[in-house]
Amino acid sequence: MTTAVSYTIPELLDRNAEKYGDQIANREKEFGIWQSWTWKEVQNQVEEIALGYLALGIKEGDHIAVLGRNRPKLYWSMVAAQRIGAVPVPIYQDAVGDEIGYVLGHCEAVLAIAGDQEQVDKILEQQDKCKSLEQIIYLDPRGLRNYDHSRLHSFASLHDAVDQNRKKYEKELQARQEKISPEKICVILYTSGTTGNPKGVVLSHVNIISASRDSSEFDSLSQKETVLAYLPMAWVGDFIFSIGQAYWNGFCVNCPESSQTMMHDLREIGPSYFFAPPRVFESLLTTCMIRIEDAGKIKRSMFQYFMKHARKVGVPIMTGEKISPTESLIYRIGEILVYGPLRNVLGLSRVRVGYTAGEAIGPEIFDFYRSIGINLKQLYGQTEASVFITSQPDGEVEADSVGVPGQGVELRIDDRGEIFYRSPGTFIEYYKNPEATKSTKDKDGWVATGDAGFIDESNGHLKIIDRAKDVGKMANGKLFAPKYVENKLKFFPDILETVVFGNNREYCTAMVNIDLVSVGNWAERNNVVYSSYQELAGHPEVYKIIQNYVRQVNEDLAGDEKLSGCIVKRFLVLHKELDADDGELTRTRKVRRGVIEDKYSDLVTALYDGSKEIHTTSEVTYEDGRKGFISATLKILDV
Amino acid sequence: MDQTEATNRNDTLMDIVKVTLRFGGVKALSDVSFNIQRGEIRAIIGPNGAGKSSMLNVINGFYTPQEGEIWFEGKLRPRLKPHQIAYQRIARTFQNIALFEGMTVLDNMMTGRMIYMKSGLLSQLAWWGKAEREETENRLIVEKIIDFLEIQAIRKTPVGMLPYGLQKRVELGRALAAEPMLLLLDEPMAGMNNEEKEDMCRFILDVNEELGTTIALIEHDMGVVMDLADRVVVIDHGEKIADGQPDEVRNDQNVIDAYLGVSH
Amino acid sequence: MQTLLFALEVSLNGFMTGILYALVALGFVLIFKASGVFNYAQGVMVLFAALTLVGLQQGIVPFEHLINNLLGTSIHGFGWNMPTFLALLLTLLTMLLLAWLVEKLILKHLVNQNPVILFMATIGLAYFLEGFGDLMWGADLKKLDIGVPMGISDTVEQATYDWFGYGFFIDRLDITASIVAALLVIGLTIFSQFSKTGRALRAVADDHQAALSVGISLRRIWVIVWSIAGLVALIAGIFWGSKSGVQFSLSLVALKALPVLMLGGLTSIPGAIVGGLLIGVGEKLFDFMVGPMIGGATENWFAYVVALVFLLFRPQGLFGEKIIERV
Amino acid sequence: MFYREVGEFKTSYPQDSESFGIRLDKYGYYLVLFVAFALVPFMINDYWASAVLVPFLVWAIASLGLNILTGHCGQISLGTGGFMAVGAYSCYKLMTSFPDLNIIFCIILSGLITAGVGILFGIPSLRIKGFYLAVATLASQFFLVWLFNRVPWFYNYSASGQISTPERSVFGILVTGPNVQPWAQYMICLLFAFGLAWGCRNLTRGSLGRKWMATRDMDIAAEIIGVNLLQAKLSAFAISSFYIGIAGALFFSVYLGAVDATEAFGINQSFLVLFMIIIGGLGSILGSFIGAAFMVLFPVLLKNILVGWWEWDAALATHLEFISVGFLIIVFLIFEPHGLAQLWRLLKQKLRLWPYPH
Repeated sequence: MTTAVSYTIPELLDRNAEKYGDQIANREKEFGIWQSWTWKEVQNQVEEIALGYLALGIKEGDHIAVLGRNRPKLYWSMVAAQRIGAVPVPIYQDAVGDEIGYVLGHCEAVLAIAGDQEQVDKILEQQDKCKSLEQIIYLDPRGLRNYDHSRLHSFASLHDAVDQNRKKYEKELQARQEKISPEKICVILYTSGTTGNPKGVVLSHVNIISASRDSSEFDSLSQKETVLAYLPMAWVGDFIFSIGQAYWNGFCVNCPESSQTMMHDLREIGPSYFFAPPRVFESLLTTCMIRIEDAGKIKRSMFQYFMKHARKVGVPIMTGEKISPTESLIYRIGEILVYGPLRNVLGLSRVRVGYTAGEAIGPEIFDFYRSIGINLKQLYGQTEASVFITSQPDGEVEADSVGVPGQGVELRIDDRGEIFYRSPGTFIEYYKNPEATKSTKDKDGWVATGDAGFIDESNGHLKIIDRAKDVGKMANGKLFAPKYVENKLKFFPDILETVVFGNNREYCTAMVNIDLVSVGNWAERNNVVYSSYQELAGHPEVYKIIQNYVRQVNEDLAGDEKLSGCIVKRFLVLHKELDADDGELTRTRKVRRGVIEDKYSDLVTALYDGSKEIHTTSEVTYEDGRKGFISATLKILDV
Repeated sequence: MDQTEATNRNDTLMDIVKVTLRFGGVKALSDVSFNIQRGEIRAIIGPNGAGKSSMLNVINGFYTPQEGEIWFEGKLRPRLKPHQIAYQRIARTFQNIALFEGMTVLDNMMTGRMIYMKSGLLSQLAWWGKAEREETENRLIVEKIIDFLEIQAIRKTPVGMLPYGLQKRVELGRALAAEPMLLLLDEPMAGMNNEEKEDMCRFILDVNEELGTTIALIEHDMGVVMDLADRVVVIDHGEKIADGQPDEVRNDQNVIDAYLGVSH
Repeated sequence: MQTLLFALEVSLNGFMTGILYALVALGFVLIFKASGVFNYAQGVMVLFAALTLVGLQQGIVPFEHLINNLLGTSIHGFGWNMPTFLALLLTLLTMLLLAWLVEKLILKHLVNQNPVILFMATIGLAYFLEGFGDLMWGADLKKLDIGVPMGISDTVEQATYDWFGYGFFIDRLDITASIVAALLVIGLTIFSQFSKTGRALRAVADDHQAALSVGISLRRIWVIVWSIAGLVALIAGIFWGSKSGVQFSLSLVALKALPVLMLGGLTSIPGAIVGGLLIGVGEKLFDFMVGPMIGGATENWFAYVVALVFLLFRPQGLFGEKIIERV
Repeated sequence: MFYREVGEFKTSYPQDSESFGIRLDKYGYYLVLFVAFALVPFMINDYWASAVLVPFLVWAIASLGLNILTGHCGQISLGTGGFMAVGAYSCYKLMTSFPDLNIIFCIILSGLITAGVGILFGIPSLRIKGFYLAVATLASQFFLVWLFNRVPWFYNYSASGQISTPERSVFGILVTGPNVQPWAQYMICLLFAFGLAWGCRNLTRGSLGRKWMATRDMDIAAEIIGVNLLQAKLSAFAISSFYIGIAGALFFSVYLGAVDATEAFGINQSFLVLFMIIIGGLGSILGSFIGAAFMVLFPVLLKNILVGWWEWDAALATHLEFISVGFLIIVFLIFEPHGLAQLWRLLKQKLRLWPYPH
């Protein structure tokens, strides 16, 4: 067992201000340049915000909701909340009003900090759902000039409120700070969950800090790391990286200028420690391949030659295996001509440790990054564990495992294959949800992950098959692992999303979402004319391409005795993109299988009754929240 | 001038009094008078060739009217060159985009701050002292406008490479960079699709509300004018035919007549 | 009285030079009107036409210098003289070919470019032609004689002597040149007013877009105007070459057509002629009266300075259209 | 391909507007400076100095000057030769009238005098535009050369009508006259070229440079924004002439030593400089240098090959030079109106994005 944690996040801040006072703690690209704050400045800023909270009358144990894009001020607001003994509750900034309303109401937030007008509007809209909410603070004043300011404050105005009685608040802050302790609540993070309302995971300072400490040691992170904070602030991963690990190690967290400039900012900052869900790596790779397609013939074949070589020897080199001198030489030439420049344009040249998690990543995608010399690894974790359950140590990386248990993490797999764990990072409870807490975490502290998996005896690595409840049986008794098949299909860049059916049935079928960027590019190159997503999705040539992919996957599956029941016999291409706004995906873009099966029950029936096509109508939600219907006739193809 | 008008002078930013403009024998404007209040959005509308653009050109000094007076900030404006009028903080955009094609978005907008940049030749030659300081100070102001107009991603792109809608936005940015007291917009939405129009409308309203800038604009799209403008002046054949709130103007018989036969 | 008569004689001589200026300027105007191209190479075209004519006439082997150097031979001419008529015809054909090539190889690729770019391209063309002409025919000073009457006109001398008691020295060549130039101007005017091509030409000058939309081929028009400009260059080349020999400096004299143009207005045919005469007479008179006081050879710059000063007050030239700026 | 820009970010505006913002470029720039200042002076010989490097530097200065006027401010000038003559003759008069005045000051003063003349001939630019202006600048070309030829005061009444430079030294090192060392010739030109290029960069990135470019791109809009067009154009004429005047002074005093106005500063020199900036790149400092290098090296190369190796007539080489230059100008205008500098920029862009095509 590791030593107990004796710090809180605010205490780490004080420590850093002392130890690394003049080092940069935060940067944000604003007004065209990277504005920077040292740890000392951050300490002052946080204290100033904390005083502001006191001036607004925030009490100990109050909940403060935070929503907006990644900005230093919002991070400071969270730490400031902890400073006065209040609890920050970050909320997904792209959540629709209802979801925000639910979270605000459920956690009984008294204060909300909003990034801009858009967020303020969403909060105001949901006022009746969160009676406890007394005040709102906003960062960007744009468009808010004419709003009723009786409960609305600008970030800048906090300062004035403090100045009226600074002495008093400073004294109170002192008193409050003395009362916080590592066991107190650090943050409440709402997980979107695949079904039902989000649950508020309550994490203590001990949870966060011990998870951060152990994982930092695991990858020997230091004060010199640089990270880019671009993932949603409400996601546990961002909280651990941008606050937990950053404060533990004292490294610098950078915030991009806007979502459009993210890739550019990534390249400028050049993080040494990088985290992204598979989706990001996927889309990076897709864009990369599309751009290479536009290159001249010579360059393209050069690229392909070296990428082929990298696929052959790149991964072995990464794992430290010996390769022949010729191959090594070719790889080095490739390093100059392709791999190095490619890492440079991707902005990943300086990545020392890269992680992907949240979902399975396609082996091709995973190997692509590793083969060009990026130390990309996988980890397996959850909000309830303060992220880390297992992760891959350097040199022991495989595409289909998720690594070994981290320091202090115990693993157990029950007879049904479900994974259980126990660790210092294990959450306290689900906020105001004892039943859920009880059904997830037993009295000994073991937490059910809901995932099915097994430990590879040869190296002790954990392998994940699927969600435990989603692993089913085919009618003939063979294993049905839809996620596994879906992931295999999604590894083709043309396929954005797919849902596989087959539980208790004779055979498997699939619904496919094409990737508009990738397929659209194909269409352009082949002079295929289309006027809408729907038209492109229904194009016979597109069907043929998808059919080809399904065949390839089937061949793979047929090779594996256990999974041979999952071969996809029939499929269709959906006429609309699955969308989180329609409830078909979670906010982290995981498929909500049940919802889809209900909503498209007519399609599922058609997939199994042998019909060649089906007419269907479905509801869509537009960006502005309006709803509408689209209908289409979909073809169903036998593979 | 009677008593009431005189007392109104405080709220009036610009008063155009009986302006007549002739090109050779042709009268482009005859005896046009109206005023622009501080903080309002004032629309100038009228059928094609009615003299709207000429009116704008008179306001910013590109044309000098043969008769009439222009009062700006309570003072009678003497005859000035266009670049001198820029120093009175009147900025404008153009109907056909008039950006500096060879320069980046940033440089275009920095050029908009010309009137605030006063460093001497030697300082600029050595890039030392005032020149560098001035550059940094003005850059910050321009960057705030870039942020305001949400064009961060293109700040270093040459304007020639931008799509039309963005060019229009950059041109607005260049005018805003001068921190104008009076902003003149010549058909800011011409040639835009609906989405771009909505964006531009929002920006115009934001400029007016957030920055408190007085705006005079020419626009063809009646719907847009009715939404945006506080007051509307209608010009036809170089003469003012109506002036007032959008609703009054819309129901004015003269205006309806003038617009009859014009497809809108 | 004597001085006055002398000045009159100088003016008359200037008048004759002016006609030659006008001829070159005419070539500029034609091309500028029809294609918006300010053809700096017009002067060199004059030189090139004259060179080709002399070369053909004297039986010089094209590129003989180059061939000798390449192959170590020592060719020196064909050893015969070509009949003037044939040489003229071949030269004319060369100028037509040149016009066609210019359109094909240069103008076609520069359509819709900034006029300044086109202007610079014609400077490039001028350089090319200058080098090419010299390479083809040799750079030495050549005497051009195609039988145009030359020498002092006795008739004029006699007549003026009878009238004023002072014989004017007027070169017969100049008289011929004036007559030919006048004929050419009349011919061109008739051509542009009454022929179909001429009308198309004027249409293009007025409005490119409109001309294109009614089906006038811009490229064909360009070949035509460049051909006419070539013809004008040939005629100017003949007279000027006969007068002062064929050599590089010919293109510099032809350059003087530029200020002539400025004075007359870029788009005006009468302007080119009036401008040419004004400059021709002006520079001779100025050199005659002021020159001795300030060092002489004022002809080098007089035309340019006059044009410069004049433009200050009337930027569009004497006959040019007024430029109205719009926003 | 060679660029690794990841992790290069700017935290202040001065940093963001640096001339060589990319690390690799900066290193390249330092390398060039090192070679030019620390290596070349030790390796240079008489041939390289007089045939290549010194004329290259002098023409580069003239190109910088013309590029300010034409490339940045958009005013075409065909009077470069005339302005160089002003620089040369001013320098001569200053050197002979004030023998104690340091040659450096003579050269700078010549630049200033030329700037004054430039303003004078620039006045019409407010009313005259485009080709009209180009032709108007021919007036300065012909008039000025005539002036220096015909007014004996300018050439101190010398019998030949030529001017020739007296010996002058800087810090005890001879820089003008027949006995000058090649490296000294080179160094003085290099110092001027470097300093002027640096100044040019500063001017063109600041508010004055933007005034010029605004005038070039859309003069009416520029005026309405607050650019005083007369001031912008005249300042371009003045500074451009300052550069060209210095080039002329160096051309005469350091490079040739003795000149005759008609031969040294004829209209062909005006074209030569114009071609340099077209081939090098309008509105580009790098382009001025590349263009000058090209136009200096090209004839030398042609001559070396044709006359030196193949033993052709020199006249023939000259004809071929004319043909090739004319041809190249047309080719560049058709295919790359922004010259070699633009090609370089595109190449750099490609390398930065490598392996992506764009």
